[in-house]
Amino acid sequence: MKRFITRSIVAVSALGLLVTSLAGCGKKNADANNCAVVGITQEPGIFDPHTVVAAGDEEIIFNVYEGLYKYDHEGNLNPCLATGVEISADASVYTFTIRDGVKFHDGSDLDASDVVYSLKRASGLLDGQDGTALVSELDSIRDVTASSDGKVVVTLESSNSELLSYFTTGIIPENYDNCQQAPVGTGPFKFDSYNPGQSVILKKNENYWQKGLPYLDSVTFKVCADMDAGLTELASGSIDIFPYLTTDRANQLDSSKYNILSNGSNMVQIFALNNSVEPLNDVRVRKAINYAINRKDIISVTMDGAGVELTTAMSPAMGSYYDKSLDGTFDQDIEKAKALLAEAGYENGFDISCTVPSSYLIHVNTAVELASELKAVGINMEIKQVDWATWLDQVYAGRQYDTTVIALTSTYAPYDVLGRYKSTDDGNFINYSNSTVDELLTRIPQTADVNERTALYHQVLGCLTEDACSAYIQDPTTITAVSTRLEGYNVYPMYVQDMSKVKLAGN
Amino acid sequence: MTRHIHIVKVHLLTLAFPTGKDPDPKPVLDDVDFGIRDGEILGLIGNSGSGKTMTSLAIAGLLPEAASITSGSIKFAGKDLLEMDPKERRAMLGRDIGMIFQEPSTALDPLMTCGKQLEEVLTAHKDLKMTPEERHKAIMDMLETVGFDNAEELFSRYPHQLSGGQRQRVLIAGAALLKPRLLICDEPTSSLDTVTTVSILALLKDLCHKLHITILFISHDLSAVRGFCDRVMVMKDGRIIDRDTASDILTNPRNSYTAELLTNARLDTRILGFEPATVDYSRSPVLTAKGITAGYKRSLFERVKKNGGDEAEDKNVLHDVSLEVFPNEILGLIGGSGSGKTTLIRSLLGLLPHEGTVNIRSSSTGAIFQDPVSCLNPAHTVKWHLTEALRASGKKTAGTLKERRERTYARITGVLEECGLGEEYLLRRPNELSGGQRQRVAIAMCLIQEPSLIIADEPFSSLDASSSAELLKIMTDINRERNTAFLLITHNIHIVRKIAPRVIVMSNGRICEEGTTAEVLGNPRSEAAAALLEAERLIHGN
Amino acid sequence: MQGKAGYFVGKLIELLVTLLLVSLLVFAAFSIIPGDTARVMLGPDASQAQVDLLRAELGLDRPLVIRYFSWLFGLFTFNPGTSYAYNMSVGELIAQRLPVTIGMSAVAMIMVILISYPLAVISARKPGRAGDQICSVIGHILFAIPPYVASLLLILLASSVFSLMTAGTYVKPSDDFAGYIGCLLLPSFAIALPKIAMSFKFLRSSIIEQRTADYVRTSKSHGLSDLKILVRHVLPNSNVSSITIISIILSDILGGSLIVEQVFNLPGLGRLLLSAISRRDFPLLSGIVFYLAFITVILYFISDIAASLADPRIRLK
Amino acid sequence: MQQIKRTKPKTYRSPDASIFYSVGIVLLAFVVLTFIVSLFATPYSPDATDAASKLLAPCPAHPFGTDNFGRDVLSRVMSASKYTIFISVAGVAISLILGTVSGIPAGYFGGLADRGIMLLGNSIMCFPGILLALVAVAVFGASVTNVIWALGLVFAPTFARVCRVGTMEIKELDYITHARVMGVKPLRIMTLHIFPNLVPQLLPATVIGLANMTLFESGMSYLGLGVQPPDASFGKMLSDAQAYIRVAPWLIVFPAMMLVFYILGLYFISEGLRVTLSKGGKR
Repeated sequence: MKRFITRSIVAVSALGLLVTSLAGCGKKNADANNCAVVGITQEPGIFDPHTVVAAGDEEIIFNVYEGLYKYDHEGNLNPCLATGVEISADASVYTFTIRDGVKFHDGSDLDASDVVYSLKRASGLLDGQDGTALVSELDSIRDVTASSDGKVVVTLESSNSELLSYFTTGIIPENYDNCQQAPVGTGPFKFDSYNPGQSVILKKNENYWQKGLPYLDSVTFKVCADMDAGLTELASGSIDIFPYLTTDRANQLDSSKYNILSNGSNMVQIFALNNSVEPLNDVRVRKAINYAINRKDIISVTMDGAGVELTTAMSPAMGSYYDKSLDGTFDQDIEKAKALLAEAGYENGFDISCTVPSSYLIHVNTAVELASELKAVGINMEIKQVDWATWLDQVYAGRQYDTTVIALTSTYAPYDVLGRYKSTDDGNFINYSNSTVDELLTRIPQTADVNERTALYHQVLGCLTEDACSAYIQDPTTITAVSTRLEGYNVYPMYVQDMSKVKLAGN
Repeated sequence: MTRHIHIVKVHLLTLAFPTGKDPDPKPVLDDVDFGIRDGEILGLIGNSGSGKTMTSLAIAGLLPEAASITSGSIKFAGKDLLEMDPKERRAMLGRDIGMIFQEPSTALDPLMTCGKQLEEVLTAHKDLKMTPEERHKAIMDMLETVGFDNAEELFSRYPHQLSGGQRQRVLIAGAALLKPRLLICDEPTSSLDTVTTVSILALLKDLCHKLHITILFISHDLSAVRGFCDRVMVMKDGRIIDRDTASDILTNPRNSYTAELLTNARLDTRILGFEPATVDYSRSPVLTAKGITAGYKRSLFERVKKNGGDEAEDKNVLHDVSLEVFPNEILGLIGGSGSGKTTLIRSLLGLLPHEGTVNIRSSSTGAIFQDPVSCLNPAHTVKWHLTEALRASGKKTAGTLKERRERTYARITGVLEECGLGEEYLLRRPNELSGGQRQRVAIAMCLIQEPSLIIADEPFSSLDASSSAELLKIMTDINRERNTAFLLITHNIHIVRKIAPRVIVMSNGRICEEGTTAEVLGNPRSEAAAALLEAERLIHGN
Repeated sequence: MQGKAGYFVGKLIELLVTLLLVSLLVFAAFSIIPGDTARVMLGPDASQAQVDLLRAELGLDRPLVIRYFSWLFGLFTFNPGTSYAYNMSVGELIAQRLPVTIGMSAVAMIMVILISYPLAVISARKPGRAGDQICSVIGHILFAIPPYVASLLLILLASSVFSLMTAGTYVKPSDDFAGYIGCLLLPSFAIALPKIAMSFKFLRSSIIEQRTADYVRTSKSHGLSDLKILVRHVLPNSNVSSITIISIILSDILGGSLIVEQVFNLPGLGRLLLSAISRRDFPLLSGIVFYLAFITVILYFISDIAASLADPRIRLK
Repeated sequence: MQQIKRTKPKTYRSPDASIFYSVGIVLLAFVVLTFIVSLFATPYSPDATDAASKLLAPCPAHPFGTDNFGRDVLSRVMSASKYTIFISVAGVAISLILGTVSGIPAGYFGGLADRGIMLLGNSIMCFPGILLALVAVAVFGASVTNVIWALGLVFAPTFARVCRVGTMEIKELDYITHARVMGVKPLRIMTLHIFPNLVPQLLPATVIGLANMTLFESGMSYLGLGVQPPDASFGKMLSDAQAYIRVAPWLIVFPAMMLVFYILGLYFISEGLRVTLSKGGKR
């Protein structure tokens, strides 16, 4: 019995410990002074600014590396490490003036040779590289040289008026090749440490060229398994900033502790229709699908209304490149959808499948709502969840699917958004093929005049809509919860977290 | 302290198991009234359910929680036990009242050495205030008293390393350690073989005389009390219906129930009429076994584990055994436990790998085993068993399905009747049959295969006398009418004497004596045979 | 002594073969499921050329069989390989996550024992009484609640009722050991709940069964008190029969921790495992699976040994 | 002269099997009835979304409320019972078949075959179920079938163990020896002589298996590997509902209630079976 009594005592004291330590738990991160914790849902992995492709990596290193130009949170492309650029009339030579007084994290000064090295590395022109550009968009660079007056001259293979937005590529010190392990840039924060699966910690860059910035001493990017895990962490106060929430989840948060920011994400959520499979190869069927769906309901169900309806391949956040005249083309019209289906010979509907990546709840939910809506016109859609790797392999790279739901991300470059609709593009996973569009997309980079280019973009968008190449659904609003203890956080319409202007509230 | 003639006085004791549904059930003990005299051995006899165990538990104070004593009193040395504080009563256990039970195999904690368990008897009674050395000495003395030469070694042994008889001795040592005035023995010998039974009874008697311990001896077998008890009481349905001195009851029962118990106990009176077939020893034998040597083959794993264990394991091994069974013959095979009888049977039946040759003339050999509980498959009906046996014999008959079915049915009912069971048993399952009936079905299963030889391994050992008698009758009938030979393994010498013309005695894995029954049992040459006969004589008084 | 050694060697060989078989199964599974490591690492926006470059860099262009054998070879030289996705040694990655998984399992196991054992003893002393019945029914209900639902309810309860915050706060044991245990308590409790029910049920019936054993009657007749019989005979005997169930519970807990850490957002092996699967990181995945299998097999191994130590019959049977 | 003395009045006996059965059957009947009704009709279509009426609290029109798609939770619970029951029953059937087919010969023949089968079983038990589910998805395609196969495979070793141990005990009994002496072939011994006697041990294991499968399936759903949307199982509904635990608790309450009823019902019945069988064994 003695043993039993001992055990009971241990049990009781363990319970006591439970309560006391639970009380202790909550305090841990809240009093961290002049630091911020950002929740991220994608595991970072690559810190080399030139090999980085995954959006999840970019959102962190945005604070570490800087390019010659840099976007701000309103989508404006501003000079950064360059003070300006001169573009030749045929848009084949770019000449950058380099900013003075910029120091790398390792203490060295930025000069033209660093820029030349970085750009060459990114475009695959260094000795020992096989010519494949690390940043594929910079493939068209023929040479990078430093001029005698400290300027950097970039010569292109052919004229390309759309290239400036890719000079946001990070600049690293000359001959530095260890960016993956020890990133060195010029950004407001220095790379400190990376715990795989847990966190990335950045420290303040004391010598940042923009005086007074940044405010915070350190920033921790903490990996959360998914949105709901992040939500729980938010609720428990262990993270300060968490982007990519949905409205209904954001609404569960205590409004005295968190400000909810929302902003267009410049993403394009697409109900992708594989243009090369029966019966989706019939434009009437694709149009019927476009008419059958109710984008407003989908946004209501998946984002709790926080999204912008899309009828075409571009978000209205793209400003003038976006063609407003296409708005409302595909407002829900069940009768029209049925008529189109009947015309195509499918008056009794048909069966298709929708392969969605299970890790993205919003896409899975969209598919569920789509399936329910399509049933009304007789289309039976079966949902197949696959994991992300399978999706990439089978759907994106293999193009073995009927339909899928995914969001296409992009920078502010309109060519980025529309380039994939070229029939030969790697990213053309919907197998769209239209010779007019191909031709237009070849012409655009050679066109120097902005207005002319805009017109051409509008033409492309028109073709895409005319062909109903897929069903575009929404530009989901990015909803970010920011602790009320912080201020100055700006939501970018891109997949980045700019921490440089964030500071403690009241300071 | 005043001496009481009666050390225990049970006065009009009534005991029942009331439940929520039935608050006033039929009593299990009904006005039981008796006394145990100081220094005597009192036998308490009755069939299972007669209330003899409840009586003993009531005296010891170990009744199940659901039991409720509704009236009466129990006095021990003048003190009313039922008035006592439970703590006080518990203190009496082990010190004033000792108890031993039926099943020695499970009565010791398997995780504790014998010595530790004996020591607990001493440590449980805190007022003894013995030093560890004193305790050790007391235990050693008692172990020697109960007949262990190697007391030191036994002290550190675990129960599973001991034989049944040794365990019972350890238990007796535990019960007698504090020299209690009363020792309650609840069927202490019923799971032991005759030779061991005799020695245990001798030990108990010895304790009674040497240590002046009064014994309440409980048994279902009247013959076991012969020459052991001073007085005997017979219980039935919770009442004591007869009481007398042992010799009077055994020789001259006054009560009809007692008389019936007595007849049951004496199997021999019933089997007198059973005549086995005459045997022609010139015919070629149905079974010839030559030079059988066998042991339990162990896997590498077990062998590895066994290293460093005890060597006694190698006992169950056969050494060069040869035997023949002739047609029509009932061959008796006797031997003490561990003599290798069962190993021999398993080798003969081809169930064990062995050296030597076994030659069985007929294709089918029937077998009946000891345990009536597991001899039939509990999942199936009698009919299924017989059909399965018929099917396994491989004897196919022609005809349509219906004809064959009818023929099968006829054969099944035929053999069943031969074994004394009617058609109504066909659809019963084993748990609806008594032990004797199950053994009969097992025989029927053999018969349906029309074997020339049936090997019966201790078929009577778990049956009561009347069932055994019926089974024997069936066996002799089969032997006569079907000319089926039997190889009958048993430890019951009575049966062998009555029905087997020839007998083989086994000991330590060898055949130590072989010959006609009259010769071997009349004038045993081997030690083993002599020991068996002596034990038999002591218990059954032949 | 030689016998014991042989026994261990036999068990050890069995263990190794099991582990080999497990790694082979993982390998087979990997060759079946679609997905390209390099593509997952680079995301959809990478060009095929970039993907091919990375594939060559990681050695993914070699046939799977060769990759498996080189991995296996590495294992024999105590080098479990380098993770593709994290570009770190697998051993290091696992070591980082171990404190969570092992700690959570250990705390959960302690909870199971500390809670179920006394309850079972109390329940079994008076089987059928109201207290026992209530315990049994609650046990059954606990059994019926999936651990992740329990986790959610616990989080909700902790945050709303007691206004304690727990989820996601992970403290390294090297920083603050009490804090480390503290942040593991709630998730451990969520895993432990159904196992408490299971172990309670088993222990209770085992104790009840042992209490009716013949040797208990013998001990009673020797004058031992109920308590002494319980402590010296009944509990040791029911412990022996519980060893197997305890090892099963332990491996269940290990498995359960993989899901629960997801809900509580703790950096344990489960998330690493999921991430290894979703990133098609073969060295990492096989490393983790191998490791978990190793622990499981070792657990069974230890329970075998423990059983043979606790029960003298097993040694000689 | 003597007062009537009662030693500890006690009226309790170990609970009757019938109590377990009646509680178990009532609970299970509730779930099964829901399932049967759902085969013919549900108040609403369980998959029909309605953005206008999402996340409604329980009300007369939607007694169990609606979910984030505006789907009727009652209808979904009803149709979920179908998948839950189907998956658990089919999964148990598969593991039962695999378990007996491997476990009985392993126990009966022993030796190398036994070693091999047990080794494979242990390996499967060490193998992460999630990975197995992924493989099943890859091999069989995303459907309920793959869930069932994965579950069947994951749980087969448990049954194999029960069968193996049971067979090892039974094969030593006289009636099996007798059958061998009679010349019955091993296959027949295993199927007709041994298997029926394993049923008492397999029954409770099967019932517990049903419950465990339900739990495991919900765990798989939680990781997106179980039932595919828009179909639902109790487990999937629970995992979907967790995001709304603060705003729409009814999403978690009703499926959880059904799940608990189902599992509790199964447990009570298995408990009843255990009592019945253990009594039958003693007779």
